[in-house]
Amino acid sequence: MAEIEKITATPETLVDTALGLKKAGFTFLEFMSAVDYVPKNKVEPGANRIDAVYMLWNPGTNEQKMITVPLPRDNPVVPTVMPVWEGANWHEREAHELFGIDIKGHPNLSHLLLAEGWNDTYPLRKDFKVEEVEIDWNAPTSKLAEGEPERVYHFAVQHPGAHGPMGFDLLLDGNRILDAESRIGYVHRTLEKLGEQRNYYQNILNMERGCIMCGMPYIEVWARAVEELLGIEVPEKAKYLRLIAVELNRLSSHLIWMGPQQGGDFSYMPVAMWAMGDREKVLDLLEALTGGRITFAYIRPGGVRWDIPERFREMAEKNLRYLESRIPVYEEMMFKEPIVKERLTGLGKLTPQEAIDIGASGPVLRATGVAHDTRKDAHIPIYEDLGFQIVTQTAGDAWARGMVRLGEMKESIRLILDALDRLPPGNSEADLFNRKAMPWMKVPVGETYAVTESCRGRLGIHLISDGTNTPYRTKIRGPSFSNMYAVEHILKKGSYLYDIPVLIGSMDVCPADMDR
Amino acid sequence: MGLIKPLLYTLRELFRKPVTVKYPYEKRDISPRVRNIHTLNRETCQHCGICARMCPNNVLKMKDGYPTADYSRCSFCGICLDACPTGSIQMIHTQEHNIVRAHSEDLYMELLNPDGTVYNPEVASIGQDETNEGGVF
Amino acid sequence: MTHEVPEGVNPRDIASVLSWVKGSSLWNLHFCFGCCSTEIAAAMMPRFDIERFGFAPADTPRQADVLVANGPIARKIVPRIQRLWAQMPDPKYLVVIGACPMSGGPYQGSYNIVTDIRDVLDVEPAAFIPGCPPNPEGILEAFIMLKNRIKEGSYGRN
Amino acid sequence: MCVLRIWIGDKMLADSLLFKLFVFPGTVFSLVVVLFLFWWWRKVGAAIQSRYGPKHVGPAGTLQTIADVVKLIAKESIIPEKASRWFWFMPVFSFVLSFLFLSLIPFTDHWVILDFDTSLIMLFAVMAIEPLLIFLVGWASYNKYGLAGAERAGIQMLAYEVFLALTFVPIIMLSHSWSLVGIVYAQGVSPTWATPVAHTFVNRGVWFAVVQPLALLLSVIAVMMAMHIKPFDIPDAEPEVIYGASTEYGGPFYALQMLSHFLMMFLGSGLIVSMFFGGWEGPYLPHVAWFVLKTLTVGTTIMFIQHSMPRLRLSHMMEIAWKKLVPLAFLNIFITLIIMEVLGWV
Repeated sequence: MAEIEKITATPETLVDTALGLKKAGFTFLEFMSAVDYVPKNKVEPGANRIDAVYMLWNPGTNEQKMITVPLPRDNPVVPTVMPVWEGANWHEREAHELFGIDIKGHPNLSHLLLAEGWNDTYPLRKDFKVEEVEIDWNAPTSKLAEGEPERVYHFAVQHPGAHGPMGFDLLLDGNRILDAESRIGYVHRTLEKLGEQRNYYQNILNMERGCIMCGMPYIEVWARAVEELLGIEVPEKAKYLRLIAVELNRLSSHLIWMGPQQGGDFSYMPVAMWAMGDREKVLDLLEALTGGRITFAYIRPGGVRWDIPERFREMAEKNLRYLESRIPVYEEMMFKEPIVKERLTGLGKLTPQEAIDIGASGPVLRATGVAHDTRKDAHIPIYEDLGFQIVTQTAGDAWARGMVRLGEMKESIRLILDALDRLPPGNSEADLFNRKAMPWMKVPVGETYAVTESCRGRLGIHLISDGTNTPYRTKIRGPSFSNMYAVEHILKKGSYLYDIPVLIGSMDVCPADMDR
Repeated sequence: MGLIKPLLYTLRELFRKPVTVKYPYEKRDISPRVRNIHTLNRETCQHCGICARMCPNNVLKMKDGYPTADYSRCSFCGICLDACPTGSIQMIHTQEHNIVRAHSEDLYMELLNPDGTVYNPEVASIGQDETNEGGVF
Repeated sequence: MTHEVPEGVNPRDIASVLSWVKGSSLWNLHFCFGCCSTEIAAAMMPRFDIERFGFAPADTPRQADVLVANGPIARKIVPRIQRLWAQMPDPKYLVVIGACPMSGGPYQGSYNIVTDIRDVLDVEPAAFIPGCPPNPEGILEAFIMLKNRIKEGSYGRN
Repeated sequence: MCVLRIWIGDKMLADSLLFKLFVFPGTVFSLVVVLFLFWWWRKVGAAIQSRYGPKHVGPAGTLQTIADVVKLIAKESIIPEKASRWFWFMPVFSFVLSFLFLSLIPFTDHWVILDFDTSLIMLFAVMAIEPLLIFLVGWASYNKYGLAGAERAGIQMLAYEVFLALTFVPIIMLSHSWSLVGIVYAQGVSPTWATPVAHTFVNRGVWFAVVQPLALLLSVIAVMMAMHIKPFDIPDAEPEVIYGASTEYGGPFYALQMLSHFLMMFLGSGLIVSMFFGGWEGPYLPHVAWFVLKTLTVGTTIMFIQHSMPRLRLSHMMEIAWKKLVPLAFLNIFITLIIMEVLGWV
């Protein structure tokens, strides 16, 4: 991967530049964030500014462009780009609270990831000190709850239908939703800051915990970003093993989605339980390959940790063929069952235009008929060799999203078995440098953006290295962040209380992935 | 018809044997790659402390020249294994080594011997049953 | 013999019966805030099925007996944990699963993580099970340890 | 005025009202049945989900539900500060009400606590009060989700109440009786007791399950709706309104609600058995045993459906009830009328 193409703008020209780029085909805003350069930094010594960063993607040509807006550190102000890309909303709120960038014209700049009463300290700035943080615990939970807290329904945190510690503050009229505001950030573990505190090798640990249900794509994209900066090529076999590991993890994640998440939304216990039971077959494979069930520490920069175990091929054949035979059962039980079908069809409809504007990706985007899968678009190794097919649906509703995931499961099973058949001989790790020196490796100054398709959508890591053994800045684009915004977008269009769990479930939002 | 077919599937399931592994009474096969507790070969250990420095969670601390582990912090990632220059530190899994403790102080312990027995500075090793002290079974 | 004979339970001694009963019917609060919650889900589901011992999920704190601390404690979630704990009726128990609630686990050193659940709740947990996340067998063992401690009377108010 | 007569035997204690109220089929027996049903419910669910369910507490887990109930009763009972002072009263009242339901179900024509000519009407009345009580339970708890669940219970009552009544009309037409005992007699079941109540009925000599399959289907649906059984457990849908009306209720209150829920489930099955499966009729075994066996079979079927179905959406449930089930119930009445006319069964 080459250098990222950068376009410099000023706060005054930002919106025009953005509009121009959008007309030129850069319709997808991956993230908006910032990089803090303090004078003693080693990337650009002496620089004293904050760069607001807008990462754009052209779905047509698969080009990547980045708008940087240099701002003074003491009073950074940029205008909002929400009129251009609606999905910029939450990214700008995040940049506001983490970097202290003031967004002019933004409708709601209350805290998103941090606690509601967090004072004016900006954690991702380089001169941030934890001791200065003070939190006002009596702050209202959301802007909605400011006026009449008695009227607000808190569909959040512990609510069994909220799929984890996240949710909404709702204004209801009977079962009809008048207004909704998301409450997220309950598992904000500050992976971006931790990434800057630990060295490249230690980061294997926390990068993998980016998503609780599919950590493997996270660590795969992290390893690839580091390798790009180091300029090393991993052996062919390692690429195959990475693919196997990632796709196994995708299977297990989609099975969780099928079972306790989407099935659990209707208390559809047979599906929920069977899916978790079948997931164990996948976890057995993952355990044999990596030694972990949820977190693996398997992929590391330079290759993978272990070669394939003995008799793995037979075990995979047996377990995955069984899983393949179960997929028609799930199709019958989930997607042809009239009650479920009635609940899913037409729910949370997104048009392709809306989905791209919001920045929704993954099965959510593909369900609207847009055939974009980063595995194919970004030429992730091996996928094209194995004849990877993008699964799409056209309806754009919850049912279509489910069918996309079901199709992806079939595709994953095929990919894993094909990859195992064609597994090349050789090393599973690059022997370009001393393996034992890896923990202390220094990475040359540079900047890269690596993307992959996690189970939930387009996952990217923007990595800036300053020549030491710790990254200068790691920005993670968690796909659930934008997908959750899509949920709020749909709820605001008018929805019902009983649709919320199904809607969150159909977006497959992972709170850990969202909060990072 | 769509309503009936799921009922047939569930009816079929009703007469099948559950997939449950009755855990404390029977145990499933666990892959040898599972990492559940550290072992340390004290003969080859060079007392360099690299494992302790490299550990992202500050689990390992050097005591009398050997690393000791505070399992309340451990993520079982195995970075210490990669960092060890001599390969003295390893992680194993046996069913008996599921660490469950009633008190957090008990989580701070010496690394096991390579054969999975408890390390004791005075005696070379004690019997297997002692490893379960504080555990359930 | 796979069913638990209520050992040490004397039918004439109400207290021993009660402690056996409390240990045999532990409902944990359905409250997920970390990776370990997926393993708790796995422990409830067919392969491990902790309902065999009477451990079941409860969806509201009013009906729950056990709070399972299963994830990193971000500052934003602290008041919610305290509130949920206060909403649970006595006797209530705390089980700590995974590295995060004991020490911050992989996130120690972060600006948003409280490193010890005991700073938040002021309760001594009944069982600690390290792991990131621990496997479902470990979670089951933690519950059985809690059960045994309640039976012995070495934990919790009876 | 209704003819309310209670039979009191001359000698046996078992014949006295007190025995019937407190031992069989009253409190003691129903508690045992409820505890068994709760355990059985969990076992059936677990079997469908390919796991064991309660297993290690007592032989095959049979002590599990006893442990659960005793634990719940032993727990602290929290009454929220802002809750109504009737907070504790509602679950107790709904538990007592389910015993009123119990007293109307004929285990045999001897083992029935209340028997009179129009007991079916009283039964409808009791079934109509139950959701109102759930509404009050939710209202008393001063919880937003409790109120949302209560609201849903009210909405659901609107959905099922009409076609529940319509479903039973053909049975009443066929049997010419408004009494449950009379309906059982009308299915060709011979009286086991010299009945002091002059039951009017026409003996058709056949179980109504055979002649009225559509009514059987509809009444099973209606009973499931009335008892809030999945797919109709919309008032206490966990992912949507937590536990609905009982969100704030824990400890002993929740134990009472749980018990009354399973008791109602048992009685609902009993109602279907009396209406369609010839009540206590059966060879070899005692009549009461037949009734309980049949009821448990119907109950197990309901449990099976409950465990293998997803939950309906609220609006979808209303749609099904009013656009499909009510017309079907009317259709059934007309078909029955025509058939009765043709066969000269009037």
